[in-house]
Amino acid sequence: MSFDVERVRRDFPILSQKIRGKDLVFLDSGASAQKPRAVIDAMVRCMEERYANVHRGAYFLSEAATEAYEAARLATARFLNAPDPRGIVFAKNSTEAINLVAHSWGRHMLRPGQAVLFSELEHHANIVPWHLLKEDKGVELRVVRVTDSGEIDLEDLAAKLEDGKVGLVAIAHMSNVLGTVAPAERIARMAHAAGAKVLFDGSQAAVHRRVDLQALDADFYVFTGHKLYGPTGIGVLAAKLEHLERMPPFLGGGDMISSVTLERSEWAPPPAKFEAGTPPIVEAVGLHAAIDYVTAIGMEAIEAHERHLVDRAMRRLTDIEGVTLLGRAQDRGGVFAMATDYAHAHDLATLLDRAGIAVRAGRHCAEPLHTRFGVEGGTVRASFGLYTTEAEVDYLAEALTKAREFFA
Amino acid sequence: MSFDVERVRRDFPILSQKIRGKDLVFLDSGASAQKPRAVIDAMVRCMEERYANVHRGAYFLSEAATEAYEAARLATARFLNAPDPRGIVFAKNSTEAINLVAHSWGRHMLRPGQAVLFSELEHHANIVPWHLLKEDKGVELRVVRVTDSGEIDLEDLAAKLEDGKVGLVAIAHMSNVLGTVAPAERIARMAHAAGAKVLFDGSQAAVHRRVDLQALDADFYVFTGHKLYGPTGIGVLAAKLEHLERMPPFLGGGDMISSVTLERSEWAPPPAKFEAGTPPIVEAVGLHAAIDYVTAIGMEAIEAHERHLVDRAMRRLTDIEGVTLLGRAQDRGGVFAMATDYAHAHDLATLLDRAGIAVRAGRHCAEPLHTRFGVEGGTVRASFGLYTTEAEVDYLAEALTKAREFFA
Amino acid sequence: MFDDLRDLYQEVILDHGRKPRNFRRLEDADRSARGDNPMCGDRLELFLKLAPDGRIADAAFQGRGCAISTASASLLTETVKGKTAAEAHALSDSFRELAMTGTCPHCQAALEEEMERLQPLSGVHEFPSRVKCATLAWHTLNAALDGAKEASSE
Amino acid sequence: MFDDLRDLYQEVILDHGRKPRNFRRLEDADRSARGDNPMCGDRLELFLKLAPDGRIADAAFQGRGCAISTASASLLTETVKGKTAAEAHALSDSFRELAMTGTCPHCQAALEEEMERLQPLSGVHEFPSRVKCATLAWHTLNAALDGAKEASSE
Ligand SMILES: Cc1ncc(COP(=O)(O)O)c(C=O)c1O
Ligand SMILES: Cc1ncc(COP(=O)(O)O)c(C=O)c1O
Repeated sequence: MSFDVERVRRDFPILSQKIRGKDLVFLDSGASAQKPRAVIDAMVRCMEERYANVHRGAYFLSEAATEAYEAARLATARFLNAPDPRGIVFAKNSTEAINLVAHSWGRHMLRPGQAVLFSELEHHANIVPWHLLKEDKGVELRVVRVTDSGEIDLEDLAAKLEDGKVGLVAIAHMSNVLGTVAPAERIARMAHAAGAKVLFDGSQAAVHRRVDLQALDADFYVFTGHKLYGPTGIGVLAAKLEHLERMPPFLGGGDMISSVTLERSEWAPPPAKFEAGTPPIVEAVGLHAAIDYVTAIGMEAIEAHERHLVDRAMRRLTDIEGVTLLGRAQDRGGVFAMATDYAHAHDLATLLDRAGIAVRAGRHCAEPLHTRFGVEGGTVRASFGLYTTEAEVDYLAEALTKAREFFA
Repeated sequence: MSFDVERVRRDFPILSQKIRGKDLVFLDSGASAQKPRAVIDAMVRCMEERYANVHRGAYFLSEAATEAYEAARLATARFLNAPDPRGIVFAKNSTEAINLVAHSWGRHMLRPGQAVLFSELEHHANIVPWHLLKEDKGVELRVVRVTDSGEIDLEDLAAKLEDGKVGLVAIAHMSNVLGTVAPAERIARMAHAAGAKVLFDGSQAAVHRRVDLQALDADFYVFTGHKLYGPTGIGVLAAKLEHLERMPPFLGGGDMISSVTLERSEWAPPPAKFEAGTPPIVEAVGLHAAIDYVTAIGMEAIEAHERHLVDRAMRRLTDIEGVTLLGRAQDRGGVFAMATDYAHAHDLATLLDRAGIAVRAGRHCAEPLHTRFGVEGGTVRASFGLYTTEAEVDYLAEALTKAREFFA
Repeated sequence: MFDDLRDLYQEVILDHGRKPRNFRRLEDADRSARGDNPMCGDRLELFLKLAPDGRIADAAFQGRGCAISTASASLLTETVKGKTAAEAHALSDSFRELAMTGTCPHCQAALEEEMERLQPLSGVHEFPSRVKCATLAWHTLNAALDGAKEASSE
Repeated sequence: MFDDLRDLYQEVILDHGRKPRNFRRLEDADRSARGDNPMCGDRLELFLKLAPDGRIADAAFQGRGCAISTASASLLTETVKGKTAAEAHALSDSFRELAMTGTCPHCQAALEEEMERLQPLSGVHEFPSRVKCATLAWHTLNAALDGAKEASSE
């Protein structure tokens, strides 16, 4: 199927909005993506025709809602080529999914003296939970270096795995700042060979590439609905069932127990054990629609389209005077963080906004990475989605050029 | 304003559905309520016109989304008459909100030797987190008895508070099984006089009554969006700011820190400290619309309408042969759990479903309460919403009578 | 009001639901397992007595549940008697297909008679939330045959 | 492309942003406070030297931030000199109203001249996410005057 970006854009109602009289050029999909009509409609239909709380309801609407909720789990498992749908846990976002692993697996399965290893390019969601774990349990934290080109330093990784003390390697499958795509299969093999489990933060990667959990052999993989053109309020933890079975629950409440007395509780099998309380029902339906949407277009077609955009951006954004790109990884996706010598990131973002361009300014929840690259003040980040066009990339380049004149 | 239930019903698209050819009689609002058009529309508009990730975005859509998200916080604070909007934390549901308190406040503010007290009528969401806390930290758990009429036994409460060792009293403001409304102000005074903090699980109460946190003087109050005619995926923890300020964070990630280095994190002030990761943006907008919706109708009008229904149900459901109502509290809302001598709850629910009646069968995430009342096998529960009619109550009574013949 | 429910609650189901057969402990059971459906609170314990040749000599159960799960357990104890473990497994698989789809086209001819007796439970396939009630006893049977102690029809 | 932004980025802002006045440590400061806007990473430290009569004898700042926050801090150090603590607080309140609403109808006549100087920053009120950039220094001023050590414009 050939990819027609103009047709795709018509699926997204918000893209036809004018912003302050200008066409919207939405280059902040890395923070959160826009929603196609199919997702919005699926959520509306759920609420207008098939809504009730799931599980335990022996009546039509509840059965229909339960079926829809569980169908979303199956679709998610297929989307990731997960070995078993019971390994798919719905959380509220990537952040909760990683915290779940830190709390439940980290607190109970890591032995004293073991370490958690992450990299310099991680999002705070894959740093702060480990800080909290360290405070609580005293595990060691090791940080893998990132090379000047923005890649995970595999030699450093090997060195830091060598003593066999690392219990978990937690790495972003794709950086939300540099765009770097990590060599995940290789990292998983290295981790496993050193006796460690591996968690990939796929919040960015799952949006842009086909993910194959069986090929990756990942112990834990997380992503978040709202970046995949789906709703807010839902994230995914995909885990090997054997881990989930051994892990104690994280949140306690309804639907995650098999029996409760006043004195004690017994846990339900996974995934229920990790889904306390009323789950994101409408959001699961929306996520399912989002998965169907990108699958119908084809992850390969999306990747190819974005590769074109990345190539063009690399050409157009690298020769603008006063603009410095962070990172130049070989394998990268459509995320570009830029520092300029003429304006603070915040001022530049405001300026671009006036031209209709939505970009993010700051440190993008990756403060250590900005420190690493000596840009504590932050960067302006443009990030692409499947609806991004070459014309938008060109327009951004033009605006960056003119911005220099403005501030001069 | 006079309350016109037929007009209200037209606001809920799903209520005009036929279920297996019968009019839908939805009596499971206690599990999750249906959504009015205003809520659905607000969510759609957010996704079609004003969507982006919140915070840090220096561009139009992100500013608009941030404003909408924070407006939802203000609306929630007003709805509860909370003393300070910074005490409003958005979680994913009530369950997460209570777990947040157990983890963050419970683990760090309770001193060794202190106890957590809850009652026999609690939902699992207000039991299991305390079991987990006990396992982790060894606090004592005390359980207040429920009288035969289904009320919190205040004498027992007084006795169990007497030694001053209780650090937290955690009680359902309204029972999801018996309908009992707890004398919350009185309980709060008793708790405070004994040196304890108080948490109310308002998951049911906030839907049916005006809640006034300042009058209650509650330390913590939780409710959940989907029962208040709002979306799934959002819940509320309303806490006194002084507690939130002292509590360590629960989930770690983006947006809840003020600075992160590779070695450590510093926390942002509340409520941000407790809202790690991308929050339920669209859901907050939907919750805001739900709050506006019930506020426009008027919580007093809703309460009065439901009081009529409760009175009628008490007359109609109490004289059906073979049907026993659980609980007869003086102050009660529209939740009726029934055991019958002629059918298992599950069979009865299936039967009622065929008549278009949606009720829940089981133990409604309140297993200890069912044990307390000797109905381990479960009950059938009918629960009302603002769209419930007297005719529906009558139809339920008729169906329960005919069901007896069916199984005879 | 409920006429079309006679498909699901056929007289034989109501009868077995009210007066379950073989509803007792087998004190000298060779195999037993507990089945649990946490979602609706149904629980049962299944007991098997094996003959020297390995066939099921006796089967019984105890527990609490709805009419469907009770009738299903009751019919199970009747139909598995005299079966080898392999036959019982095959019957269990066939029954679960029947409960989920309403038919069992690929079922072994050898089990035709037993499937005939279980036929009244086929109506459950139209009620997704009730399928687990019907299959709980059969999951428990598998667990007992395999030497496991617990089954869950979640 | 950006012409309508000249309202926000007036020449005086760009100028103070590029060449902030009083951009230094006051080693002998009587009061100082740190301001932090975690949402955008802006940080500054404000120093005040008080005269024997309690008036602000000197003001200076250091830190990093965008043009708006830098210009605002720079203009602050110029306008608070010679003010009593009460006057400085009043100026701070007035400025924050100006930044949030674009005008300050109730502002004290006595501060007219200072408000005039700060007027170029009023354009920020159209940019909700940037208001905090403009007010950070003023929050920090209040903190310094009140003897607190930190301020946050979150
Ligand atoms: C009294 C009570 N508490 C807590 C809950 C849990 O709410 P949620 O499932 O939205 O977390 C419920 C509803 O299920 C409830 O009725
Ligand atoms: C790499 C990465 N990890 C984690 C997250 C956190 O996702 P969420 O905010 O949905 O929890 C993000 C996005 O913010 C991200 O880009």
